[in-house]
Amino acid sequence: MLKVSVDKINDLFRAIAATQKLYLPVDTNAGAQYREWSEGVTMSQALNTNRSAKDFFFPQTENLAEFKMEGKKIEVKPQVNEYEDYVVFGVRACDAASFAILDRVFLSEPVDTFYAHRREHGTIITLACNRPAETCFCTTFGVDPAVPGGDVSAWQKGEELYLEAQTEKGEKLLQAVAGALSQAESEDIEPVKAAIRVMMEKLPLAKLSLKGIEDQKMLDLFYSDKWNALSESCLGCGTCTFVCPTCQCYDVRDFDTGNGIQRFRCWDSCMYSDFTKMAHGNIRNSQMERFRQRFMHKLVYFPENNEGIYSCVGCGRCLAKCPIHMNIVKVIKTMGGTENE
Amino acid sequence: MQVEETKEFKPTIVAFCCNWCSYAGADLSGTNRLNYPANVKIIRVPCSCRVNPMFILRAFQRGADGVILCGCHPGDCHYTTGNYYARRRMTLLFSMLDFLGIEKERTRVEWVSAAEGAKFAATMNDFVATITKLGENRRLEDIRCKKQ
Amino acid sequence: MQEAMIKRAKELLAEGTVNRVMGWQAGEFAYDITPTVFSSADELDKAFVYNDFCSANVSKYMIKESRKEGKILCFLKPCDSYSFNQLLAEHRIWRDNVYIIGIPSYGKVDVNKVRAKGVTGITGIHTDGPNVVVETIYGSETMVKMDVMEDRCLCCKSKKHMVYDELLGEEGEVLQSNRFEQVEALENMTPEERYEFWRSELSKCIRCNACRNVCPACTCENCVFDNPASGVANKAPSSDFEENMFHIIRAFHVAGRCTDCGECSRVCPQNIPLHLLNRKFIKDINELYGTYQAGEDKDARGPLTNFTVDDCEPSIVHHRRG
Amino acid sequence: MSERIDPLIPMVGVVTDIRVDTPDVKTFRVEAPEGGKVFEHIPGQCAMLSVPGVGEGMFSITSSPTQKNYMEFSIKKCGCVTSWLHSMEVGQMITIRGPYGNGFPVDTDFKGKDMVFIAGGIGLAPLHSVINYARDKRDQYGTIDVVYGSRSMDDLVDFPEIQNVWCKEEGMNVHLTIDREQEGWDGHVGFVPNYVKELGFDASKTFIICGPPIMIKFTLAGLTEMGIAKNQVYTTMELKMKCGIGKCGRCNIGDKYVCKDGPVFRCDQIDEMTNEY
Repeated sequence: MLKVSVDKINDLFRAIAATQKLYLPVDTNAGAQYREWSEGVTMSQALNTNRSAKDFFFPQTENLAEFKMEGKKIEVKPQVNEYEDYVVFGVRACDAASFAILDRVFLSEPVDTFYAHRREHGTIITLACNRPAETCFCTTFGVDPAVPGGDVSAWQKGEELYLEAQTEKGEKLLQAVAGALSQAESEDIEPVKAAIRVMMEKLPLAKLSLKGIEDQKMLDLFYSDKWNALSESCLGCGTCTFVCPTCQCYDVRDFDTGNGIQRFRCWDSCMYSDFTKMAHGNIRNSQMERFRQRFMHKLVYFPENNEGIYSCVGCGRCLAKCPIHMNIVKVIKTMGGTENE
Repeated sequence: MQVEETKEFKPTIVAFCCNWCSYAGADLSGTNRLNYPANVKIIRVPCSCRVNPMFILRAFQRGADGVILCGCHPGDCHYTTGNYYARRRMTLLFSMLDFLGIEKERTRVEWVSAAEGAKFAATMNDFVATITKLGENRRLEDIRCKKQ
Repeated sequence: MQEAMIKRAKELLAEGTVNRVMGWQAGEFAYDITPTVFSSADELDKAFVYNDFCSANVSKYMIKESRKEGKILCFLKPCDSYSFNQLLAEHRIWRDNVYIIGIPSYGKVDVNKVRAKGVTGITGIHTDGPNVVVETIYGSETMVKMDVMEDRCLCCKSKKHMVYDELLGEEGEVLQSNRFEQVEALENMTPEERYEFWRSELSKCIRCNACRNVCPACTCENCVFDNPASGVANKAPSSDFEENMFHIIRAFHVAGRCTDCGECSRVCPQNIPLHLLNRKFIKDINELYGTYQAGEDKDARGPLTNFTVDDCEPSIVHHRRG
Repeated sequence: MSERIDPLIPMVGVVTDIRVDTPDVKTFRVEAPEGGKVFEHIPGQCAMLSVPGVGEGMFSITSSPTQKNYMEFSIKKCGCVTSWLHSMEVGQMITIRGPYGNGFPVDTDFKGKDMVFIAGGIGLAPLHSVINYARDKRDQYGTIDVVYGSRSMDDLVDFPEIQNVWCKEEGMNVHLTIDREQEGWDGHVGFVPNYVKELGFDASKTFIICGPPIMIKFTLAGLTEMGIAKNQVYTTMELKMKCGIGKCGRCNIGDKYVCKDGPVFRCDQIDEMTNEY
């Protein structure tokens, strides 16, 4: 366990930024957003960033290849990216948990090389949540905000920031910046952890349980008539999908630049009407079907294929951002039959 | 040794011309052997009001440095009132582009009749000169469409 | 007001005037309210709310709902009634299938502004006269309502209903608002400053389409940006240009029809002040073609589907300001 | 073969032969630019073909893996990509990646079985590969029955091959049908599901169905009536796909991804799936 005084935190940032890029949450007029650190940049005190940290590994758009067309010939030029090491500071436990979920998709065979490279080059420093918000329900998914994970975990206690490496990568990083840190005892942060757990108990969603969902069969949930009322006022926008740390559906598209064809991939949303539209029809024609797909995927299909792990980490972004305030918590409660609790 | 770039900037101009007046005007300027720069690309449209704001933006995306819309003089529209609507639309669009900080000189509307070959050539020469002075379109370009 | 609304809704349901009620449903917390269709007195008792967080404009739902069997009761705030009237003008709503009750709005509270004051862990909020009292797991706080009101309500254009079958509460007046102040401020900047401003704002866009999908003026069956045949379909802003194009075209397409309800800015997850684009068009239309308020008169001709022979030339843009 | 970098990066294939099968179906032969197949596959698997700038689409590989020199795709003109493919000339390059999907269990469940293939219209395409595979390894499989129907005589895909090769082959029975009477047609007339019932197959056989959803539905019902267990019936599915590798998230039917867990499903599995297909 190492520590640094909060008023000297810039020394730590400086030491990290000396060798690689450092990103941390910064207050902007669009809430907290990850920005590159440079002298004078101060870290946001917000609980979480507006957009999730998935952008670091899975950017909203990225080029895959370029095609040069000449007569009947096609030349394929795969996109070659130069990847640099970087550090992300201040990732919360929920977002850190989301990386494991994204890994299951992108790092399973066949490996998505773009994602894999970005993942390898990034070192994640997490930060425990001293002041959780009412929208938090990460504990429902087994995330412990007092033990935030990542390559290095950090805790703030009064005017001190405590850091502890969790992985080899984290160990290496802390060794490299050892000059900015001093030794500390693991017991020092126990009160912080205890305090966080007390706060988590007090949250309005602390008792949210998935039992009601787990007890039902996939097909019963799928054919439930409750979906109609839940999805009734859904706008069919992609807000929930795009702010979600675990949503990873993408589209592959071509753009004619005039000098060739650029093939890129971009985030897509199952809430969009053209998500499954084919030349001869669409299998999910109504917003209800699309809405159902999103939540069935997170709460049923994904766990079915991944040893019971849900594709939600309880970060609460969709609760805060949905234009009509329909969200996964309401779905869990309604589908699980606990809407009045 | 470094060779100094002396390449002169030649803007790409897209001119949307209505079929009944301005396109004929362009034709006339040609038959009268009046010169206007070759970098003006004319796109013939049935009426000036056929031009959707999207056309203007797409022209910029695809490399235009200036876009000009030419139609019949107000009151002379082949379809009676088309250019009156175009006039309102373009006014509002140009104002919006200006609001977004895009140089307002890059867009223009001119009324050119079939008999005004000279006006067509003069307008184009003037517009090309303005854009040449203004330089390359940077604020409304699509970086992907730039030639490497 | 909430009690009066529930009472009246139940009466209308009981006497068979309507078979459904469009309203707002309470959520998990005090502020996360969902527009919902209620179909029984029980449901109304259980979850119907009307308070300072019912900010969603429900008029767009009437396109879909008015096409269903039977009549629906719809509560409209003054600014929603403008949107509703505009949709009537565009023949998008079947008026005969909607029973409208006009309700007052005293300005909606923006929970993001509450959060911006450092308040978190909100378990309850209620308005107490000019103040807002927030209960949190960390204690309770009182703040001045004006400080946490939605921006659009701070420059409210009208408290008057444009269309209704009956009114609950007192009818308000069209107000003198200062809603063009921000647009003017931008107009007074240099083009470079404006360009920087909009680039920094629009580059935040994640193309979630919330602005488009919530907009009561965006009612195309198939949006040009979703249609692969249009040549401009795109799902993500892949370049600065596409960010600009989406918002310019969207604002243009609703120009002259936008009632300035402000939903686009309210729902934007990235806090882009999208309403400024619409207000710019409204301001220009007012200045160049005479004052026009969309949604005011459903029989009026929209400024973009109208003209006079003496309209100004587009070159006026070159001579004005800057 | 060029080196693969990311699974989403395609390779180039050359169209070396185009055969017009029906008014709206063409069969394209695809080879690597240096000759030979672009990749190996098993019957029932698919490949992602694309025309850069137009789009990418998943197509089943029609040729049998026993065909060593090339792959073939029978493609019906339907949307943007297929229309473009139909406008191609020989020598045109396209991009191709794959193979995707599970394919038919030709080396396990199908081994030594009597097989009945039931196809409608372009649904013959994915079955074509298995049929020819079984023909080429005749000793490993039992009898082969093919029930194939189409709207009209002109819409029968690969009619010359069916008539000249399949019909003449020993141990192979081909039953053709068309929807309506037509001049020059002396074969069976009627819909496929009814024809299957008329023919009446032994319940011990393995059935492989592909065709329009409505045909599959009625054929399945017919087979069940005939006392055939659902775990003896296989079908192959198609949904919108973008990645082909189970990541882009759109071709799922319940928890199963058609591109990865399918496209071949046994009919008892389908009963446990949601009805989004």
